[in-house]
Amino acid sequence: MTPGPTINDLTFQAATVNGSGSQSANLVLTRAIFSMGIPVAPKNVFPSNIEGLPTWYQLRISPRGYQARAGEPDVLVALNPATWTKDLASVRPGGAVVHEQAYSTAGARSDVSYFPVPFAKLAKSRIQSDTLRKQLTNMLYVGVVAGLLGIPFEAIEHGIRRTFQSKPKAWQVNIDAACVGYQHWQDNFADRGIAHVLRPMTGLTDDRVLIEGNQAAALGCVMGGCTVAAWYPITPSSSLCENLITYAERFRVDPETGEKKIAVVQAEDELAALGMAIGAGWTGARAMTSTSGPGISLMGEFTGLAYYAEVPVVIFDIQRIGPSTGLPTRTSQADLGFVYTLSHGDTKHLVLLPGTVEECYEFAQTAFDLADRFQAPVFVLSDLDLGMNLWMTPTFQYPERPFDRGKVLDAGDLARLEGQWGRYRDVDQDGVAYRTLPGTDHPAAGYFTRGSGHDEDARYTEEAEAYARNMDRLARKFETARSAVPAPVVDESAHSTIGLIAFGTTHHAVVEARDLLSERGLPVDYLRVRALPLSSSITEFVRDHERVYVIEQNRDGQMYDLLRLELPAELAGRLRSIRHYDGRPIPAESITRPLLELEEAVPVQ
Amino acid sequence: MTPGPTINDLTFQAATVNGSGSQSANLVLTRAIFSMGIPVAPKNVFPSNIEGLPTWYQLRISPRGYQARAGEPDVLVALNPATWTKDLASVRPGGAVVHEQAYSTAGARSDVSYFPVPFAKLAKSRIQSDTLRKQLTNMLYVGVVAGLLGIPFEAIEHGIRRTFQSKPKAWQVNIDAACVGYQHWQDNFADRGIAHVLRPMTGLTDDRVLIEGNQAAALGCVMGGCTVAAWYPITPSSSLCENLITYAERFRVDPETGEKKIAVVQAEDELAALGMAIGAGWTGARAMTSTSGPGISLMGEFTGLAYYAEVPVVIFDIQRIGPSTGLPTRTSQADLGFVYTLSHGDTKHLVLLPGTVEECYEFAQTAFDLADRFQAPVFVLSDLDLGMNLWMTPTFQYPERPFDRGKVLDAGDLARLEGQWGRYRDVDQDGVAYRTLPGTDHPAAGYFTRGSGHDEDARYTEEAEAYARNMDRLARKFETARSAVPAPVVDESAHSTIGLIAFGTTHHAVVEARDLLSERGLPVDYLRVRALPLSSSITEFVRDHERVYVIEQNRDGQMYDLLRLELPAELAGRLRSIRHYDGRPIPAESITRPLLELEEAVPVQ
Amino acid sequence: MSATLNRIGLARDAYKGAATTLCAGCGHNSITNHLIKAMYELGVEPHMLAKMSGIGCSSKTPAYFVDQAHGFNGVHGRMPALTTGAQVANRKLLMVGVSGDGDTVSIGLGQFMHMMRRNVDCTYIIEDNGTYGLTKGQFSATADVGSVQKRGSVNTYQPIDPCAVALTLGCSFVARSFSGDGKQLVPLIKAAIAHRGTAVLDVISPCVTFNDHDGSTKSYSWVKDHDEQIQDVTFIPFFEEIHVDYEPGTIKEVALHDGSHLVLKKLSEDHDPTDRIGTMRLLEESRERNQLLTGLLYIDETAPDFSTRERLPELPLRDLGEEDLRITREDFAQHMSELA
Amino acid sequence: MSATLNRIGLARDAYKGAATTLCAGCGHNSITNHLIKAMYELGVEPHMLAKMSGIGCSSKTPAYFVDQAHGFNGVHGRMPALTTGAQVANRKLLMVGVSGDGDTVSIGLGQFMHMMRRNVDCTYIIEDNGTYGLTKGQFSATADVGSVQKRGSVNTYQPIDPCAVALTLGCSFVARSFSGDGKQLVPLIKAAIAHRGTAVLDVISPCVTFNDHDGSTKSYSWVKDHDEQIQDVTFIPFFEEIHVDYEPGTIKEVALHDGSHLVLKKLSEDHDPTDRIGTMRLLEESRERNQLLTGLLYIDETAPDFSTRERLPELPLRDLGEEDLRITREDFAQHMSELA
Ligand SMILES: Cc1ncc(C[n+]2csc(CCOP(=O)(O)OP(=O)(O)O)c2C)c(N)n1
Ligand SMILES: Cc1ncc(C[n+]2csc(CCOP(=O)(O)OP(=O)(O)O)c2C)c(N)n1
Ligand code: SF4
Ligand code: SF4
Ligand SMILES: [Mg+2]
Ligand SMILES: [Mg+2]
Repeated sequence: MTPGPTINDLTFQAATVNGSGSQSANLVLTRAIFSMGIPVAPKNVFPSNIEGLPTWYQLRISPRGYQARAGEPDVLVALNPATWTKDLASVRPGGAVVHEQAYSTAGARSDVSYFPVPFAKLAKSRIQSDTLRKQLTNMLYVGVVAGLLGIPFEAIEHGIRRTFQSKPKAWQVNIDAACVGYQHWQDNFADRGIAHVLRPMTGLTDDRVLIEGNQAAALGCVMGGCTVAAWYPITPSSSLCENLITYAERFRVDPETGEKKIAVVQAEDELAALGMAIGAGWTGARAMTSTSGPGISLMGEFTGLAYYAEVPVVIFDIQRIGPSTGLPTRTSQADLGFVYTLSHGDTKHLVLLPGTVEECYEFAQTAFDLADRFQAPVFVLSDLDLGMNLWMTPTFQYPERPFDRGKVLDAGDLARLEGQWGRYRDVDQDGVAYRTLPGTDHPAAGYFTRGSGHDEDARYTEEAEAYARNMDRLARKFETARSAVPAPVVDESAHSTIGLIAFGTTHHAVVEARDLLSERGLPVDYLRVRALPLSSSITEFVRDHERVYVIEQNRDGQMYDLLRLELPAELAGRLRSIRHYDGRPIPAESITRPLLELEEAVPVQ
Repeated sequence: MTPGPTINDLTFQAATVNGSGSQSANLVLTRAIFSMGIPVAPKNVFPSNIEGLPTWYQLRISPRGYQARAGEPDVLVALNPATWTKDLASVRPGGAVVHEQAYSTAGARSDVSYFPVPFAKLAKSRIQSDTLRKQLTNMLYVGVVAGLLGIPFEAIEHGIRRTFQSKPKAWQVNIDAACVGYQHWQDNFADRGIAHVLRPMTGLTDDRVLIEGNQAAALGCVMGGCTVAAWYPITPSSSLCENLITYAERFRVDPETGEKKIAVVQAEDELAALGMAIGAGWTGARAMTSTSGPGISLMGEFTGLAYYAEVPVVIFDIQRIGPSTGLPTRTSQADLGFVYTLSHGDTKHLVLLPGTVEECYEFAQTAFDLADRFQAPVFVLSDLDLGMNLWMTPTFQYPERPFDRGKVLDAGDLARLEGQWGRYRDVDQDGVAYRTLPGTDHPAAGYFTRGSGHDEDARYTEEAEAYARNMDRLARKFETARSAVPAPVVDESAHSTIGLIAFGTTHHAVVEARDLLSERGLPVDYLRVRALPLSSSITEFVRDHERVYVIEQNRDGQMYDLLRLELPAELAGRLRSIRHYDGRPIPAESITRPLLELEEAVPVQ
Repeated sequence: MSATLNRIGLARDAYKGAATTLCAGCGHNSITNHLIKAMYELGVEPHMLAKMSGIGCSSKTPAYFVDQAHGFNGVHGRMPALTTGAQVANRKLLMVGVSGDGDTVSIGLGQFMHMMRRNVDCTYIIEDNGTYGLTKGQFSATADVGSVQKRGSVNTYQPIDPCAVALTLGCSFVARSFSGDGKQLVPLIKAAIAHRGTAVLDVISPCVTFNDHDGSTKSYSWVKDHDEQIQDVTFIPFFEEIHVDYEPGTIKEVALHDGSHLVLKKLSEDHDPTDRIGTMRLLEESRERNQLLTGLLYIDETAPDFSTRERLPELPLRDLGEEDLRITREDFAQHMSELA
Repeated sequence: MSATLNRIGLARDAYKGAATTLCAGCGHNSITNHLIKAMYELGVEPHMLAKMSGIGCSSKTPAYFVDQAHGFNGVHGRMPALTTGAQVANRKLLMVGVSGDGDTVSIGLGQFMHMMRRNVDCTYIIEDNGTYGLTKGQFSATADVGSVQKRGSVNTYQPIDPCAVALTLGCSFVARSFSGDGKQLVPLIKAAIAHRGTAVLDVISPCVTFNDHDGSTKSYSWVKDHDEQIQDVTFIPFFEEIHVDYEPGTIKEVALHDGSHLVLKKLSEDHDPTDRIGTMRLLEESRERNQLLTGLLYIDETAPDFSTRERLPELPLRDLGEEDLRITREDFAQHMSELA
C-alpha cells in the first residue's frame, strides 16, 4: 500500500530560463502558499546575466518553518531544456516532475512521477497577446502547480494581485493564464495520486510578513534618519538603495513643494560614494553607502580616513562570493576579516552582523546611532541570501527611541564652555571626544579635520608622543564600543558540553541543524555573534563548553580566527572550524555531517 | 680628574631647518667618518614638508656598529632657533653643544659644554656667492664638527667629493666652506677638552658600502629582470622607482639606438599603477609597482584580481605610519595584517619582510621569482627607516641563478601536449597550474583570463563545485608557497628559556637589546621572520622556549596575531607582545624595558 | 590705526589662518592672500565657510586662511566627493575647495569631472604648478609638452587642461588666472563665491622649489611673458551700488545669483563668456599660439546647482529630526500590512 | 560549399568565439559580428590578438569573438591600465579593448583619459547604451538630458560625451558609429586596428532590455532618426590595390601606419578629420541640433604611440632574458665600489 501524501512538508523547485518572467510566476506561488497560512522559505538562484541562462527558484515548505536552504526538491517544474537532465536527476525519489511535454523521458528514472504539460502549445493556443505570451507562459505552470499541490485558485488570484500590486491592469491576463494551467491539470491529472499536498494552516503566519533583507535595511535607513545615501550599482547590493529611493519618493517628499528630505546620489564609483557619505557625515547628516565585495576593496582609503579623522558613516556590505568579481549572484560571508581592519595601518572597525531581515531593519538604525556615538565608520555585513531573498518575519516594531546623535557641541554648549574645548580631547575617559559641526555659530566652533597627524586640539603635529596618545585613545574608544554593539544571542538550554557559534545567515542552518542533532541524541548549545568587536561574554560561553564549533560561510574560517585571537589561550583550543563556501546558502546538512564526523573523532576520556 | 674622551662611541645629532641644504652637510660628515673605517648608522628625521620646518639627523657611532636608533645625543649641532630649547634639553649630560652664537645660553643647563659659533656672521663674511650662501652655511658646521671630533680634513674632502659625486664643480666651494668652519674651530676651541673623539679604525668597514634600502631594492629589480614598473609618487616609496629610473638610464639604455630595455611608467594613481603592472605580468613581463600605505588601500581590488586570476606581480610597500595619511615621513610596520589578506573575499598573499638593505636587494629578486613561480601578487614590505636611510652593508652578491619563470608553456610544449592542457588544472598536485602567454603561436594557447568564476579550463562557470575546487586549489598553492619563501633566521646560541621573534627593521633593535639583556644576565634566543606564510619551523622555536616575546612596530600586534593563529593552541599562550608605535624607529630600550618588566611579573615556579 | 571692519564687522585678521609652512615665494601663498582679501571684502561669515582640500602643498593652504572656519583636508584627489556630500547635507554652507594639479588632474580627474557634471555648488581652486610639489617635483598631467623637469627630463605628453575639460562638460563657471595677478584673481574669486554651482578657477601658481626654472612653462617668468588676459574683470557685490562708466560696447555685465555683478571690459580677443563653443575655440587657438589665456572663460548662470536639481529643501538635511524623517506610525502600519 | 579563406588562410569561423549569453537583440551582439567580419577580412593573426575588457554586458563580448586569442576580462573601469601594461610589455600584440559607457565614463573615466593622453596603441570600443545593463538599467553618464529611464525617472544631467572628451585630449583617433550600421562600423574598426595609437570608437549600442523604449535617446529608433553621418567610409587594406574613382574634391584620403588607406567621401557637413578644433565645433553644434554625428571624427597619424615615445625596443620587453637585463659583472663591481 502507498502511504498517504505528506502535508505541508515539501521542497518545490522551478528550473527556468532567466529573463523569461519566471520570477513573477514564482512569487505568485510563494504569495499564494503564504496566504494559506503556510510558512515559506524561498531561495532564488540566478545567474550573473540578464537573459537566457539557467535559473532556479527553490521554495521550501516545512511544518517547523525552517528557512535554510533544503537539499533536493520533492516537486520540480522543469522548463529549461538546457538543464533538464540534471534537474530531473536532482529530484527526491517519490517526487513529482512537471515538465514541458516535448522533453524526452524515454529511459528516464522511474522512481518519480511525471506530469508532462504542452506548455508551448498551450501558450500559443490559449494566450492571445503575442507581446505578453513570453511573460505569461510561466503563469501556466503556476496553475498546474496549484492543481498538483491543491492550492485553492483564490489563493493564486491573491498571489497575483499581491505580486502585481502596482499594476492592476496585469491582474486579469495573469489570472487567465494561471487558469489555463489549472484547467489543464484538472482535465489531465486530477485523478493521479500524489505524494505531497498543501493544506491551509493557522497560527504560524500571524503577524508575519514577507520581505527581502535589502528592503528591510532600506526601511531601517528611513526610520534611522538617513538623509544622505551615495551608492554605485552592484549586485547584490543595488536593491538596497533602489528600495531606499522608492521609500524616499513615497515617504520623504513634501506633497506641496515636491522637496525631498533625503539625497540619494548615484555616484560615479565606490570611492566617490563613500567620499560623499563621509562628507555628509562630517557635516552632521546621517549618511550611508551600500556596496558589495569589489566596492569594499575600493573603499579602503576613505574608510581609513573616517577611522582616523573620526567621521560617522554607515557602510552596508551585501556580501557576494569573491575573490575579485567572483560569482556576483552567489552568497558568502568572506568579507568579514577584510572589513574588520579595512585600510592600511592600525585600524579596527565596528561591524554589525544581521542574521534576519528583522535585524537588517533594526541594525540599520543601530548603525546610525553607533556611527554618531563613536564618530566612526560602522559596517553592516549582510549577504546575498539575506538581502535578495524573501524571508518570513514578524512585523517590524516602530522605533520608540530618539536618534542618538552622540557627542556634539552646539553654539550654546560652546558658550557655556567659554570656547574651551578640543576636538580630540578624551574628556570622558571613554576614548570618545566631542565634535562640532560646520555652520555652528560660535567663534571657537571651527577646527581642521585631517587624515594626517593631529593633537588633542586638532592641530597638525608630527610629534611622536602626540601621535601615540591619539592612537591609544582610538584603541580605548574601540574598547568602549565593545559593550555598546549588539550582544550575542545565547541559547544554553541544551545544557550540552558542545556549543555552536555562528553569525549572519548561517543562523538558519544552525537552527535546523540543532534539531537534527537533538534527534540524533546530540543536543548542542548555541551562541550567535551579532557584532564586532566581539563581546567578552563569548569567553564565558566557550568556558562553559568542552568543544565549540564555529560555523561560517567562507573558506578561511575568518570568524574562527577572530575568535581565537580574542579568547584566552587556554580556551582557544576548544574551537573547531566548520566552513561552507560554494556560493549557495549553507544547508543544515553542511553542519551536521562534518560535526558528527569530528565528534566521532573525539577521543573518549 | 676628568676621564679621557670616549673613542668612536657617540651619537651625533644635527637639528636644522629642512630645505636649507643641511641634508648634504650631514651626508658629508657621514661619508667622512665612514671613510675613517668607523661604522656609522644614520637616521634622518624629516617633516612632511619641503622647506622651513624642523628636521633632525642622527648619526650613531658605536664600537659594535649598532644600527638601531640611539637615545639622546652626545654631540648636538643646533641650527634651528625654533627647536633650540628642546634640542638642548635632549643632550646627554657631559655632551657637547655646537650652536649658533646668537642663541641664548643664559641660565641654560651647565652639565654640557657649549661651542657657540657665529654661523650667520661667518656665512656673510666668508662665503662670497650670494646664491650659494644658503646651501653652504651648513658646510660650516661640517668643518666645526670635524674639529670637535678630530676628523682629519682629508676625510671631509673625501666626503664632499662622494656626496657631490655627480657635480665636481661643487667640490671646491664646499671644501672652502667646510674649511672656514674647521679654521674657526682651530682658532677658538682647539684647546678645549672634549668628551668624545673619533679615531680611524680598521677591519670593521672592509667590503662594506653605504646604501639606502630603496636604492638597494631598485638594484634588486634591475638584477631580478624587472622590465615594467608602474608607480605613482608617494613618500617614502618614491625614491625606489626614482632610483630605478636612474639605473635604467645608466644600465638599460642601448647606447646606439637609445632604446630602453625597461618601461618605468608614472601612472595617474595607484589603481592604474598596479593595473599596468598586472597587465604586463599577464603578458609575461616581470612587472612591479611601489607604494606606501594610502596606495595599498587603493590597490585592494586589483590585488584580488591578481590573486584570483593568478597573475604574477610584485608590489613594494615602503611602510609609513598611518592610519590614513598619518605621518608620511615616519616609519611603521602596521600594514602587515592588511596586506596579508588584501581584497574582499578569501584571499591570502605572499609577503616578504626584508630586515636589511641587503635583503631589500635580495628579496626584490626573490619576489619576481616567487611571483612567476606561484602566479600571484608578491608583496615586499619595507619601511621608511629601511628605505630612506643610509645603512652600512656588505657589498651585494652578483646573482648566480637564472630567473625562475615558473610554469609557462610555449608553442613547443603545446605541440608536444597536442594542445591538451587547461589553464587551471592542478597537474602537479601542488596547486600551481600551467599558463601560456599572449602571443604564443599555437591554436590551443589562447584562454580567457577573468576575475569571475572559472573552471579548470578557464571557462566561465557559476557551478558551485567548480568554484569550491578552484578555491581549494588556491589554498593548496598557498601551502606549497609556505616552504618556498625565505625561511626564518634562528639564533638559539643563548640556549635560553626565553625567545624573541621580530621582523623587518625591528631586527636592529633586537640585536642591540640581546646584548643589553645578556649584560643584565638574561641572554635570549632569537627568530627573525622573513616572510608570510609563516614557516612551520616557527612552531619548533616556540616549543623550545617557555616565553616568546613578539616585537614589532605597530599598535595592534599584527605579527603577534598572525603567529597565534598559526601556532597550535597549547603553544599560542607562550607568546607575549611588545609594540612600539610612535613613528620613530624602535630603539633597543623599547624592547629591554617592557621585557624586563614582564619578566619580573613572571611567577617563579 | 584701528583695523577697518567689513560689512559684517570683522577685521581682515579674522580671515587669516595659521602661519604658512610652504616655501618662501610659493605661488600658493599669494593665492592664500588673495583668498583672504576676497573673503574679507565680501564679508564672508567664517562659521558658514567649509574649506575643503585633498593632499599636496596646495591642499595644505586651507589651513592658512579663515582660522575660525571648519576645514577638511581629506585624501589625495577625492575632495570633490567630500565636497559633494557636505554640500547636499548642508546646502547653506559656503564650500571653498583648494586642490593641486596632481590632486585634480591625475588621481582626481574622474571625481573632478563628475562634480562639474553635477554642478555642485562650490568654489574649486586648482593651484596649478605643473608638478607634484609635495613629492618633490615629478611632472603632473598639466605639464606642457616640452616643459623641462629640474632633473632635466622633458615632458612629451599633451597636458590635460582643466579649463578645456571643464568647458567640454559645460561646467557653469570656468576661469583661469595667475597667483601673481591679484587684480584679476580677487574679483574672480569673489565671482566664484557668488556663483551658485561649480566654479572652477585654474590658477597658475609657480612652484619655486621644483618648477620655476627656465624651460618650465609654469614659471613666474614664463607666465608673465605669455599671459593673455581676455578681459579686465571688476566685481560689484550685491551690497554695493553699480556705477560703471565705459563707452558702450566695450563692456559686458554679468548678473550673479546673489545679486552681485561682474563687469568685464574686453581686452585682447572679442569674447563672449556665455558662448561655450566660441570659448573652446579661443582656448585651443591661444594654446596653439603658445599663449596662456586668462580671465573669466565661461559662465552659465542659468544652470541649476546640484542641491536644487535634487530638489532638496532650503533647511539643511542635517538639521532634520525624527519627526521629519521617520514614517508616521499610521503609514508604517499601513506599509507593514502591504507586506503581509 | 567550402568556407572562403582570408589572406592568412583562415575561415571566418576562426574568428568566432563562444556563444553569446547576452539578450537577443542586444546591440553588443551586432558589434561582435562586425568585429568578427573586420578581423576576418583584415586577416588578423588570432594568437597575436589580446582582447581586453572591464565589467559589464559589453565587457563580456570579448568572449564571443576569436576564441583562439588571449582575453582578459579585468575589473570594472580599469581596462585601460591593464591594456597599457600589456602593450608596453609586448608591443607586438594587437590590443583590442571592449568597454561600456558605465565602465568607461563613470568609474573608468580617469583611466580612459590618461590612456588617451599616453596614446597607448590599442583599439578601444565603447559599447554605448546610456545605461548600466548588467546591473539592470540605471542611468550612465552618457545618458542625454531628458532621456527617460524605464522606471520613469528623467535624467537631468549633461552627458559626458567620450568623443568630445577624446577630442579635448587630442586623442589620435576618434570615431562614432552605431551597432546597427555595419557598413560604417566595419571599415572604422579596420582603420582603428591599422592605426598605431589609441583609437576610440564610441558605438551606440542599444540595450533592448533596459533602454530601447520611447524617450530613450539610445534606442534603435532614436539613433536611426538622428544619425548624421559625416562621411561615407571606405577602408583599403595595405594588401589591396587602391582604385577610387570619385570626382576630385568629393573625397579625402588618409594613409594609415600599416600602409592601409581610408577613403572618406563627404556627405553632410564639410569636415576635415585632421582639424581638431573644427571637429569639436561640429560635434557641439550637431549635439545642439539634437543630432548624433557619426563617422571618423578625428585622426592624427603623426602622433607617436606610447611605446615609441617611451623608446621601447621592437623586441617585446617580456622576451628579454638575463643577459639583456642584468648589469654586467664589471659594471656591477664598479657600481659597488662607488657605494663604498
Ligand atoms: C593615495 C595617495 N597617493 C600618493 C600620495 C602622495 N602625494 C602627496 S601630494 C601628491 C601630489 C601633489 O601634487 P599637487 O596636487 O599638484 O600639489 P602640489 O604639491 O604641487 O601643490 C602626491 C602624489 C598620497 N598622499 N596619497
Ligand atoms: C567595482 C565594481 N563596482 C560595481 C560593479 C557592478 N557593475 C557591473 S557592470 C556595471 C556597469 C555596467 O555598465 P556598462 O559599462 O555601461 O556596461 P553594459 O552592461 O551597459 O554593457 C556595474 C556597475 C562591479 N562589477 N565592480
Ligand atoms: S615645493 Fe613647490 S609647491 Fe610645495 S611649497 Fe614649495 S614651492 Fe610651493
Ligand atoms: S541587459 Fe541590455 S546591455 Fe545587457 S545584454 Fe541585455 S540588452 Fe544587452
Ligand atoms: Mg602641483
Ligand atoms: Mg552601458
